[in-house]
Formats: sequence, structure tokens, C-alpha cells
Amino acid sequence: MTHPANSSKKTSKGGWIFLLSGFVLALIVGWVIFPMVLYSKQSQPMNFNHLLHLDPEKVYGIEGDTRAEQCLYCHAFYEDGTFAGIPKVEKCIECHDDPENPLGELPEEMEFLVKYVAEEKEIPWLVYSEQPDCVYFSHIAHVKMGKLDCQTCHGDHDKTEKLPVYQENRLTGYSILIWGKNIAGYKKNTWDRMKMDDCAECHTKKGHEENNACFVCHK
Amino acid sequence: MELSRRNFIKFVAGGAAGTALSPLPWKLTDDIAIWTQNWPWVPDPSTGEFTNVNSVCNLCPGGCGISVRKVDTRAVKIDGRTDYPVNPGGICPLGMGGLQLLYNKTIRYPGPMRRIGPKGKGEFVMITWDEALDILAKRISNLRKKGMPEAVAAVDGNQRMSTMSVMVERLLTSVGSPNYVTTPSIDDTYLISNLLLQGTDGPMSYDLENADYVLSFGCGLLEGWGAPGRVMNAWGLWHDSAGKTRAKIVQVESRASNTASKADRWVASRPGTDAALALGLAHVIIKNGLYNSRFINNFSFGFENWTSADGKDHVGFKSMVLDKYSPDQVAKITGLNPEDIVSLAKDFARAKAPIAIYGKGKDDLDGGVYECMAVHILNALVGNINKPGGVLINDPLPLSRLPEIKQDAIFKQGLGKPRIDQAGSLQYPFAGSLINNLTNKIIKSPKSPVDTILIFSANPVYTLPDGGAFKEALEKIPFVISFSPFRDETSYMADLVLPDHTYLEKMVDVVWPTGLQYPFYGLSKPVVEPLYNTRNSGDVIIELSKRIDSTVQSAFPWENFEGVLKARAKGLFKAGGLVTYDNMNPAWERKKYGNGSKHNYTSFEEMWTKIKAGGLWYQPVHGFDGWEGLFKTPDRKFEFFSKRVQLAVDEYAGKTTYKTALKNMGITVTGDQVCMPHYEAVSSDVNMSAYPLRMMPYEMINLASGWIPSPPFLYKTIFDNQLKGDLSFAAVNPKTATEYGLKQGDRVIIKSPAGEVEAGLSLSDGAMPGIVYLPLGFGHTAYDEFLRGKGVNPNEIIDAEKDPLSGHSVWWNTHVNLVRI
Amino acid sequence: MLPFCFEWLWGIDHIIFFGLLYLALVIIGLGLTFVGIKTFLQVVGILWEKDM
Amino acid sequence: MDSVLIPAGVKRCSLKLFLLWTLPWLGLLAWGALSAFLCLWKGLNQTNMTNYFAFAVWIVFDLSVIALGAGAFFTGFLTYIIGKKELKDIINIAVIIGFICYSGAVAMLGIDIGQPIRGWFIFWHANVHSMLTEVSFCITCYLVVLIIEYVPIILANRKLDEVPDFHLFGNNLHRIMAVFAATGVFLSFFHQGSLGGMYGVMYARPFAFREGFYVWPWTFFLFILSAIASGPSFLILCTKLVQGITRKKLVPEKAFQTLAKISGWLLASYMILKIADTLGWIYGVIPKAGMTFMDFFSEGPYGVWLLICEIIIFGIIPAVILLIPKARQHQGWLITGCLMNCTGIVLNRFVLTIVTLAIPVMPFDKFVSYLPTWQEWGISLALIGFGVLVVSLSYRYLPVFPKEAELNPVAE
Amino acid sequence: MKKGHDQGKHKYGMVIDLDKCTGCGTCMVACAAENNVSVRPDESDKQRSIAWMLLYKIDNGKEFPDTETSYFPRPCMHCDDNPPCVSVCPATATKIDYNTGIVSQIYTRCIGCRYCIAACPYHARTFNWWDGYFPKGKGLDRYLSPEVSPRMRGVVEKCSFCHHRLMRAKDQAYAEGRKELKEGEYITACAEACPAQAISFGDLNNPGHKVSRLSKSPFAFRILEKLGTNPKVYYLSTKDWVRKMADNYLPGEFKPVSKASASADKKTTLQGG
Repeated sequence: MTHPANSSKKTSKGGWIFLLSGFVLALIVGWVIFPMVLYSKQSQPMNFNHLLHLDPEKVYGIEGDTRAEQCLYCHAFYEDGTFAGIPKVEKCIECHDDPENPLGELPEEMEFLVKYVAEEKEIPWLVYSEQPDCVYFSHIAHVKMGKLDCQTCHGDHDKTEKLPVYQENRLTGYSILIWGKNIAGYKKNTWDRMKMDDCAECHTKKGHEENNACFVCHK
Repeated sequence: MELSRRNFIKFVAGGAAGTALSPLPWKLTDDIAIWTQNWPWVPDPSTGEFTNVNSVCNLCPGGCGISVRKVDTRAVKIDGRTDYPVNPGGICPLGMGGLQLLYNKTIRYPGPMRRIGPKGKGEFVMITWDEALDILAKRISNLRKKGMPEAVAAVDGNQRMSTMSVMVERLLTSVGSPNYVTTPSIDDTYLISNLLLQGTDGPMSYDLENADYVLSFGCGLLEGWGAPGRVMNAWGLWHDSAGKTRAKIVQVESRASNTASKADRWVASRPGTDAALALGLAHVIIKNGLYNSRFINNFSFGFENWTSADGKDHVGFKSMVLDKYSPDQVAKITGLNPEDIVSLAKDFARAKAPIAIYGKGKDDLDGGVYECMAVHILNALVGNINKPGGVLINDPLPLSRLPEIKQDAIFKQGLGKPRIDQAGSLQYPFAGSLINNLTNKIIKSPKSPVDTILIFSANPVYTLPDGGAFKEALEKIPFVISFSPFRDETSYMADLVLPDHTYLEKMVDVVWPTGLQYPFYGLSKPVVEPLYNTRNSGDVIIELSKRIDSTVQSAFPWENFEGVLKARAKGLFKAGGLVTYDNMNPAWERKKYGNGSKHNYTSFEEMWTKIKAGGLWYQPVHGFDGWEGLFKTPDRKFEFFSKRVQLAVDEYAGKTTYKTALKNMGITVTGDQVCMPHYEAVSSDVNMSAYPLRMMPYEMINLASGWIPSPPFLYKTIFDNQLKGDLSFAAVNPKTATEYGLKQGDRVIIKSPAGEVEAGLSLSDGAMPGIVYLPLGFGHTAYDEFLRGKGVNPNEIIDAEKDPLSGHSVWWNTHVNLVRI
Repeated sequence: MLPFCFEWLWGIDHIIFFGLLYLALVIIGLGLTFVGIKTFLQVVGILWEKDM
Repeated sequence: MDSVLIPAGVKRCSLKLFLLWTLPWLGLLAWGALSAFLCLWKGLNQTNMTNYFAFAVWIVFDLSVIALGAGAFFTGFLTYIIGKKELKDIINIAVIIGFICYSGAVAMLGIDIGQPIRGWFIFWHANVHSMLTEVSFCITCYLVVLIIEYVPIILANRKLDEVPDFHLFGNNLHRIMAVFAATGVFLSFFHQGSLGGMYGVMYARPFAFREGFYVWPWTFFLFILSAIASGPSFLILCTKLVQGITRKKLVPEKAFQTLAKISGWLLASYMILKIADTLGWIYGVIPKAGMTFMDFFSEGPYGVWLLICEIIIFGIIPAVILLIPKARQHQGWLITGCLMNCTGIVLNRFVLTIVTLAIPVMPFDKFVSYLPTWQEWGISLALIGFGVLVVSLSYRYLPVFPKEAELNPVAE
Repeated sequence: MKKGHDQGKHKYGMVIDLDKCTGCGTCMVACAAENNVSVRPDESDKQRSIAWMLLYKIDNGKEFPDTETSYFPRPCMHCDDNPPCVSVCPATATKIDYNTGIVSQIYTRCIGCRYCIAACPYHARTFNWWDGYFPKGKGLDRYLSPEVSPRMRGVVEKCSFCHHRLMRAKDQAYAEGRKELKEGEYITACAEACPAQAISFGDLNNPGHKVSRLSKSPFAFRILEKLGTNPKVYYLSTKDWVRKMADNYLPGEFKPVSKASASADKKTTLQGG
């Protein structure tokens, strides 16, 4: 069977524009719009100034020779070695004991005293580095035995004055920090991502393969 | 350049290529997979600070020490305590599943309830505690005003001597009603036989851990008898380390229960013939002179023939046994071989520390007094009383008595009236209370003599072996109040529910677990904050008394229940005992500290705080200090011939004739035998041809059959030849099955004079031919989908007779017939 | 699956298994691209006379 | 009205009739779709599978169709690599049948696993020691190959062929088909084998366990052999069926004969090895496990008859039939032979799956039985519906049988 | 490929004394409660209900009154070296860790192909045919432990030797500045719960541990030893008929342990009925 070849030529020539536009459009959707849709943004119930609390000039009592020890002052271990994570209000009350008179003049402190200390309520913090239920992570093994610095995984959180916006993956319910801010999963620093491969990478680097049993990280 | 079909295809193709080169598809694939890894509907347990809270399990009177693991405020696991004398380490499956009872909202009452639907439907409205207490208080005070306080009755399922039961009894007394009734328990039987043989009023104390030959007459050692945690621990000790000489365990039981199967020797005698067997063994022991003559000659009465003050000659135990209980005679009764009886008796008598123990399964129900006496006699014969590995004689726990109750006119007149259940009357001189009589009286009389009935820690509608009679009775009683925390069958019949806390939410005491050989007092503490609007019944009683009237109030001068606990515990301080336990010095080993000296507190308050912390007070088992002055019988000796029985019979005979007296007391023998342990063939007027078989309920350690519901966890441990779907199975011997043309898995109706139930048939060589064994603990009509409608409850078809002397119900002798469906 | 995934081991079994697998994939891939490119060139008529 | 799509120079029934014909098969598909929905939505509690019968009717179906679908790669192998010209006339239908079997199998597996959405973990977190990994990889890749082989046939449709791009693409694809065929052969050998290996490696299941060569138990090789033995037979059956239904001669008899002969030889050799293997099992594996032969054949319905059927009735007999030229030239015997051959292989897959799991290994364990639910049947049968539809459509709209026009001249 | 275990540091194992075992089922309940095992309204469908620790009831097949029953508590055997279930898993969702000997299962990795179930002769592996039963408002999810993540429908689960307790013990040790664990610091929930102390748990590689002593007893045996699964769960029984139940034997193959055992095996029952 035969048919005029030129006709087919014409249309197919013009068609390349469509091919290209489709291509470009898809790239924009995938790289720009998709991430915006995927993550929800929520702000913390109130701000907390890490930098201020860790500044010996301004705040007394938060001791610790190393950076890690300073963090541990509030983010402490229980007696059984489990990790308290974000401190409960009772911890804050050790210093901010009197709802009537604040220790500083920041509005956040006032808000904190009125809303939580006086009301005896816990602060519904959103946890940036919350791992899913299937993950087991022993802080004491890494911080005390492994001598790991906090920022290896958490970055320079202690240097921040404002708590960043909390972003949650609408589909998985994970905090954005687990996959990492970079949608392509590319990371520069150790703390940019907290997926299994990142744990494994470090274990391998440090020669801790003997601790690569599944149940070391999964419960 | 129109968007022709072809161009559109190109556009899509380009789009596809672009998408593939963007993170979208890949990230999405990953995220969807992660979504399946934490589906929103899969629970995600919150974490926090882990703590362990020590307390005492109160699900049965066993009183095991438990350590509850908590995360922040949630309780997430129950474990046994190694620093606790009763159960060093483990606990039973029921205790292990306790959290499902605490947290299962659908089987609990969220607060006080008033009935709106018909009785038994379980339709209630929640009311305030104020309303609830007022309704109840008014009702009681009205009855008092009307001068009929005895119309108030109480059924108490709390452990005997526990502070809760003392409170309930006190409430009734102060109101002026004699009608305080307890649910059945083997302890009743133990008390009577101890009283009759030894004249002691202390609990039965079996020194199991130190025995080397345990002859158990029907005790479900592995089915939950006594304090399960303690007994199973003892089982471990008996069988410790293969090779080294172990204790020998002999089980007398008609069915291959766990105990019978696991025992070194299984004596499959016919049910209800324990007394005969025991006396048969006595016969052999006496005949071969294997008994402890020192004990018999110096510390017992009625062994040899004797002459009473009035010059009458009496037959002694020895002659009676030699005359009536030869191995051959006993063999006929029990169905055993004479030689076996002889060998058994010899093994027993020759053991270093033999002990004969008596029971009936879990001992949630009564036993037979003559049986119990006959078994205990064996311990006397070998002189193994108050000796290591024997039966110890202890005084009751040294708890202080509560102050006397102020008496008013109503009080006197009310208590003057006879008990409805006739307990303590001439006919039933030894019984403390007879719930079976109470039930019958109510059913028989046109108008219920009871107007208001209070039910504490009990589910008699389900647990009583009375063929459903108690439920019938409740339908006639105008006003029923349940204090149960659970939506059980009895509370469904209630007009008012005043829910108690569960055992993990309240402080309550455990007084001397059944069979334990040393004085023990356990104290549970609230492990979690009460989840719902419930109240400790102890506090409720105090509050109630305030609202009834001043006289009743005056009987409860404490501001709360702990006040009462402390008031009684004062006695413990005086007696002095240990409040901490070191498992290197087991409580059953006679060690350095004698009777609980060397305790580590100086003031009562200090002791109390320590008891609250540790949950225990105990005195290590006492050493053997002779037999002198041990027995409190009329003539200060161990009585083979019970003078108390003699007096009771004579007194009753005085009122009527000797014959009728014996007949009413259910005694078939005459003469001196009446006062001595003997075998009473269970009489029955049932038509044998219509009901050729017998049904015996059997109990399991892994299924709750008492007033506490089973945690769903337990159903994992039930075999599918016991429960399959909603069908529970009756165990029958293959021979019997073939006789009736039945086979494995058949559905049958089990008919008795009292009713009928449907069950599946499970053939088992462990079942005695001619007997149908039904599991206890199934067939709930209340609670939730986990328990409701699963299997049948044998109690519904039990047609009980009366036990001689005590008048307790004989529930192990129901005649039945099998009909295939 | 991929050498940079931590579960990857440079063990002989991994190498054989994935070696063969990737070989197969590569052959299929190359085959398709070859056909694709050839067709494209024929359509725009740069080389190969259209044999139809 | 769809005449423009129908290949030139051949005759097809009216569209109405055709649609009528598809109805029952669409019905099966609908049943399957409903079942699939339930299983995916509510989970596998919709089936009667248990912790004892972890594998059940679906796996039996999977293994069977994959074995029977082996006709595709093997015919491809004979056509493109060995160069058996006569098979060119039947290769298209072979490819289509292969495509049906494999796509169906993969779809079923997708429902069979408890977490389909995570199915790709097999690839991403592959455990190279698992036979199932090997199976999954090869089946998926081979499915791609089959699609590639199917594409030119589709593009040969009259309407599509008018598009020059498609026409060229189809042609070029067809030219290098040998390459894909070769790849397909390689992949198929492995997954057919691995499917057998799956059972052979279960060393704690004495019924299935086999010694072997290096990492491959004997079942690995037996499965390859049995697959290529039954594949051609199945191909013959299907084609004959099409011929029967269309009441036309579509493929020259020579092709059938060649396939039948090969099938016969392979089946015969398979039987010899199978018997050797069974003996080795009886005298090697079983006694080592402390068991006796009869321990495996005295539970429930699973008696020695299974073995007799598998080896003698549906093994040796069809082999003989297909090997005797006189017999296989006789249509009746040919079909009987092929049918028995396929039955035997299906039976083999059934036994290895079900009996392996049904017979308890622990002495105090008990035997339990299993019957599929309607959902399980639905999904299994949907595979057949799917198959018939694809064949029907292909036959109607694609030049599946090159010789059809020539064998059935249409009077213009 | 076949990695032996001997280079492993610890080798946790269990010894269950069947003479002490009373068949009470506490181990099963303890296990279920400890590990958030799902409980459904109908647990009588034993082929589909989930139990990591399962009690098998056995009897000597004799007639009344000589019949005798005993029990086999059956956790996962944690087969050593090359467990049948591990090598077959296509997604590496289950692995044996040679430093502890624990065979663990990752539920979030499992795709539910159930090949491991087919490969395990002990029925130690069970499939989640349903999602966990936690109806809204019933409140039963309140007792769930955060130490073991609840499973979703469609995955396989099995006894883990309570490896979360190992991690718990390690955290405790770290808090006290120790690296090594003492005997008894890590034991499984079933071993801890058993009221008759029939279950002991510890390191088989450590001659000081009770389990390694008991596992060498003449009365010690394992289930289906002949298949070469090499379980790390040992049983003790002085009764020959019980030991014989544990494996398949050709006629005359089974050897009674000793006279001592023979006598211990003779259980006398008095005729009745």
C-alpha cells in the first residue's frame, strides 16, 4: 500500500513543538509544583530560641562542656537509658518556675508561662525529626557510646533563634527532614536526610556493620 | 498547526518523557509504599517515660505480686514480681491479660447506672453518684423505718476476711440484717473440717514446697487451685533439674486434667468417692501399722474404741475403718484395683514428708466436709501436722477487730430474726452462709423475703452451680444493686449499678491466699488513675452509711477506705512481720528469722508506707514446735471422733427425732460413724434410665470461670477442640461415644433435670467412661463480642444436691443424657 | 538493587545475579533504541530508503 | 462496520456475532474484577488461604500458565535461533499466548501478595538468594520482551499499518526479533527453573526438597524441561481450538507435527528424569528426614494415585502418543496427547504446591484441608476470560496467521 | 553464601523444660501482650489466628486411664546458620543476625508473599489476614506497647525473641556505662512470665549461662533436628514418648536416652471408671 509521503512529513514537522512543550511542562510540574503540593506547612505552637538558651551570657545554668552535653541538659536521658526527646514542661519549670514573673522580657516566655505553665498543659510541639513507628533509634548508643555529635543528624538546630516551619508529607505523614528538603533526595550535609541509607552509610563508614541487624533499627 | 490527534499524541509522549525525568513518579512510588507502612488506621502507640509500678494482682484470691510497666500514664504490660513471696517470678495467664479488662471500655461501666430496659437486657442510663447513693440510701432507711431491715440482703464475692468483705458484713449488721451471704469457696469446707477435727479457726495451710509426696484429692494444682502463682512455682520446684530426686505428685481425679496428666501417678477413681479412697488408704496404713503412734496415742481422740462419761461404749475410728473400708470394699466404690490402693497407701505412709491435700478443681466452689475430713485424717495418721511438708496449723491473720457497732432497736429486732438461708440453724449448724438455700427460699415463697439485695465482687447469675436458679430469684427481688465494674450477667439484672474500680485502679487487700502455709497480707495500689467515673466500693459503703442514718453512719467512723485498711492493719504491726521480700530467703524455708522478727520498721506509719510500697506483709513459715496445746477441740486433741458434730446432732435430735435430724442434715449413716469422717454415697432420686450419664464441669487455668471475665488474650490459648466458633465442646470417652452412636465433632444436646445445653462432642481418652465433661468459663450472655455467646455454661444444667453437715451444694453429680442433633 | 544502595554487596552472588539481569536489560534497551532511532531517521528520510 | 480494521483478504464473522461471543468472557473478567477489588480492598481474608496453606489455587494457576506459556519462548527459540521455517506460521499465536499467560500470571501475583503497593521491594531490596526474586525479575523482563514481540503484530493491523512511522517501527522491530527472542529464551530458562527451584530449596519441607547442582535443586531443571515439553503441546491445543471455532485451516499441518514431535521427545526425556528424581527422593530425601514414602500419601485425598496419574497416565502415555508418527498424525490422538501432556504438567505443579503444604512435617502437627473461595476462583478464571478475549481480538483484527488468506481464499 | 554462625559473638537461645511445663498458656498470653499481637473476636480459627508462641497439646495415644498428655510450647526456633525462611524471602524482609542468632522480621519491608511461611516446617510464621482489631471507642489500643510496632494487614510476623528487650537491656547497660550484658538482663517475655520457671533464656555461646548447660543435658532435644534447621530452641523431657514426638523416626531409629529416663517415663495410673 502507498500514500503521499509528504503529507505525513508536514504534520510530523510541526508536531515537534508539541513534543517539546509537553516535555517542558512535565518537567516544571515534576520539579516545582509537585513538591509544593506534596508537603503541608504548619508553624509550631510557639517559638523557642535555642541560641538564646545556649548563650551563657544571657542564660545561666545550662551547663555542659561539649555541645552535646549542653543539648542533653534539656533533651535528657531517662534512668533506663531511653531518650526524653523534646523536654516536657516540667523540665522548663525547673527554671521558669514562677508563672507570675518571667526570667526574661521576651513575649514568647510570657506566652509560655500563661498558656502552659499556669495551665499545666504540655506544649504540642511538632517534631522535625520524628521517625515512623517502625523505627527504633537508641540515642544513648549513638551519643554516649558512639560519641556522636547531635548536629550530625540534627544539624545546627542549637544555633537557631526561630523555630523553622514544620513541613509534613501529606501522603506519608513524615516530616520533610526525613526525605530531606531536596526533592531529588540529594544531600550535602550528614543531617540533610534521615533515611535508612543514611543510617547505614554512617554505620559502614564507622565500621559498625556488626550493628546492621534489622532489629537494631526496626522494632 | 492544529492540535491534531497525532500532535496530541506527541504532546503526551513528550509529557511522559518529561515526567520520567522528574522526581514525581519515583518519589510518589516511594511515598505510596511508605503510606502502606503506616496506614492511618493502624495504631501508633505513643511513647514516653517508662516506669514499673509494683502492685498485687486481685483477679483471684491468689494474691500474686505484679509489676506493671507503664509509658507515661498508660499501662502497657503486666509482669510477675521476683521480689514477692507468693509467686517468685511468674503469674498466671489471667493475670497476664489484666490490661484488657482495664482498657476494654465496652465491658466496663463508665459510671453509676440506672436500669431503663427490662431486667437482663442491660439497658441503662448514666446517673450521678449523688443520685445513685440517694436512691439506695432512701430505700434502706425506709426498710429500717418500716422495721424490716432483714429485707436487705447482700451477696459478697470478696475474699473471706478481706477488708472489703468485713465492710459489707458490717454494713448489713449495722443496718440490722442477718442476711449477709457469701459466694461459695472451698475455704468454707476447710474451715468446717479444721474446726471439727482440730478445733482451730485458722486457714488451711499446706506446706507444699517442702513436701516430697503430694497426694492430691481433686485439687486442680495446675488448673488454678489455691494461689496459682504459688502452686505452679512449687510445681517447678518439685520437678527441678532432671536427675535429682524430685517430689512425687499423685492426682486423684476422674479426668486427665493437666494436673492428672502431668502428675507422676494418676488415680482415676470415680467422682465423689474421695472419702472412701482416703479411708481405704487409712485402712491399709492402720492395718500395716504405718501410722505415727506417738501422735495417735498422745494427741488424738477417738482412734481406738472408747467409753464416754455416761458409760456408753463407742466405736473408734480404727475399728470403723478396718471394718468398713478394706481395699476390696473401697475398690468396689471407687472402681480402682485393691492392689493399687494398697501400694498407694504404702507409698504415702513411707514417704519422708507426705501430704494429702483436698480440693475440687480451682476451689471457686464448695467441697464435701466429710470428704475433706477423711483426706485430712491421712495427714494425722502419718503425723504430718505442723511439720515441714505437712499441714500447718496457723492462727488467723492478726488483723485488728473493728470497733463494736452501736446497737439500736431496729438493729436488735432485725438481727433477732433467723437468717433466710438457715445457716447456723440446727439443721445447718456449721455453715457460715448458704446461698443455695437463700435462692430456693426466694423462689419458693410467693413474695420474696428479700426486698433489696446488694451484690459485691460477684457474678452469681453466671458462677453459681444452680441451674439458673439465682437468676430466677433476682427476677423476684424488687430491687437489685450491683457493685461490679464489669457489664456482667448479674449486673444486667440490677436496677442500680454502682461500679467499683478495677483492681488496677484501687487499693485493696489480699488476706491469706488459700492453702498458703505462712501468714500473708497483700495490698494492691492504684496503678493508673481511674479511667471512668467509678468509685472504690469501700468508699461507697462509707458514703452510703452517712446517707442512711446516724446509727449506721456511726458504724463507719473512717473518712475513706484506706482508713479502714489501716485500722485493721494495726494488728499486723503488733504481730510484727516482714514488709520486704528477698527471694534468696524463700518464705517457705525455715530460716534465720523466726516468726517474722527482725523487721525493718519502727512505727506503724512506717510499716504502712512500706506495705503500700511493697504491697506485702508476711511472716516466714514457722518451725515445728511440737503438738502440745495445738488443738482447740473440746478435749484439746485431734478428734477422729468429732464431739462438736455429736453435740450438734444431739441438740437437733432434741428438737425433733434422731432420725429426722440425721435425715435433714443429709446424713445416711447412724451411730458413731456420724461423728467420724466417712463415705456418703451421693443420694439422688433422678431416673437413671432417662439420665444414664453424669456431667462434670471442669476448669482451666487459661479460662476465667469466676466473676472476673476472661481477657480476650486467653482465647488464643483455648484449643479448637474446646471452642470452635461459638460452639464449645464436651469431652467424652470414645467408648461412651460409640455406645451412643456418636462421633468426634457431633453436635449434641446435653439434657439434665435442670435444663439442657447444646455442645459439640470431643472424644478424649482422658475422659472417664460414662461421664460428660463440660468446660467452665464459656457461655457468657453479657460482656462484648469477645465473650458473648461463645459456648455454653455448664452451671445452667447443674442439678445440685446438698452436702451432709454443711448443706453446701454438691455440684459434681449431675445426671444427664446425650441427644444427637 | 543499585550499587549505591547500602544493601548492595560486592559479593560474587550479587555480581552474577545482577550482572546477568542488567545485561538482559541492556540488550533489550539497546534493541529498542536502535529500532527507535532507525525508524526516526527513516521517517525524516535522512538515511535508509523507506522499504515500503 | 469495523471492516476497515479487519485484515485484508480474510473473512470474519459479523460484529454482532463477535460481540455476542465476547459476552461470557467479559462475564468472567467482571467476576475477576470484583474478586480482585475485594481482595485488594479488604485484604486476603477474602480467600480461604491459611497459615497452613500460604500458597494455594492462585499459585497453582500461576505455575501452570507459566509452564504452558513456555510455548512462546520455545517456539521463538526454534524459529529465530534454530531457524525452523515452518514455525513462522505459528509464531504469532505463540507470542500472543505467551503474552496472555505471563501478563495474567503477573497480575495474579500482584493480588496474591499481601502488600501489592510494596511489590517493587522485590526489585529494590532484592535478596539474590531467593528463587522468588529470580522468578520475579525474569518474569517481568520477559513480559517486556513478549510485549516487544507482540507490538509488530499489533502494528500490522491494517489501519495502524497505514501510519508510516508505525509501519517502519514495526518492520524494524521485526527485523531484529532474533535478538529479543534470544534474550527471552535466556530469561525464560531462568524463571522456569527458578519456579521449580522455589520448591526444591525448601529443605525443611521434605516433600519438596531436592538435592541439586550448585545452587540449583533438580526441580530447577525439571521445571525447565517440563515447561518446554508442555508449552508446544499447549500451543497446538490452542491453535487447534481456534481452528475448530473458526472452522478454518489457519496453520499448515507441518508446523503442528514439528511441534508435536519436539514436545513428545522433550516429554519423554522429562519423564525419564522425573522418574529418576522421584526415586532419588524416595531413597534419599525422605529417609534422611526420618519419614517413609507413605507418610506423604496417606493424608486426606492425597494418595499415591497422584503420582500414578502424574507420571504414568499423564506422562508416559502422552509421550508415547506424541512420539509415534502414526498416532500424532491422527488429529484425535494428537489432541488427546497434547491434552494429557498439559494435564500432567498442571498436575505436577498442583502436587508440588498443595501437597507440599498440606502434609504436616511435625509429628504432633495435624492435617488441614483447604477449598478456594469464589473470590479465588474468580481471579483464576478471569485469566481464561482474558486469554480468550485477547486471542479473539487479535484473530479478528490482526494478521495473526500469515497463511490464513492463502489457505482460505476468499471469493471476491 | 552459607555463613556459619561460629564467628558470631552471642547465640541467644531458649531451653524449655517440658517436665515443668504445666500447659497453662501464660507464655502465649505474655508473648501476645508484650508484642502487640492482634486479638480478634474469634480466635478459634487456629489456622488464621496469630500466635508467636503456640502451645501444642500431645498425648501418648493410650486409652483411659493410661492416656497421658503433655505440651510443646513452640516459639520461633530461630534456626541457626541458614534458616529455611531467610534465604527464600525475596525482599530481604527477614534476616538472621549472626552476632545474636536472632532471626528478625521487618513488617514494613515484608510484601506478604508468604514464601517464608511455606518454607517453615514449624508453622512459626503467621500472616496478618486482617488489620489489627481495634474498633473505635473500644479503647483496646491503650495497652499497646510502643516498643513493638503494630503490624498492618498483609504482612508476615513471627516470634522475635523479644529483640526489643535486648535493645532495652542494652540502653540500660549503656546508661550504666557498660557495654556487655549480664545473664538475665535480656530474657524473653515468655521466659519471664512462666510461673513454673520452665523456660530459660540466655546465650548458648556462653558456657556460664544456664541455657548452655541445660542444652547439653542428656534429656535435651530439638524439634525436627534431622532436617538440619539447627534450631536454637531446646527442650528437656525425661519422658521418651515426649522426646519421640519431636522428630520423625524410621522404625527402630529412636533411641531412649537412658534407664533413668525409662523409669521416669513409666507413669503408673490406677484403673478406674
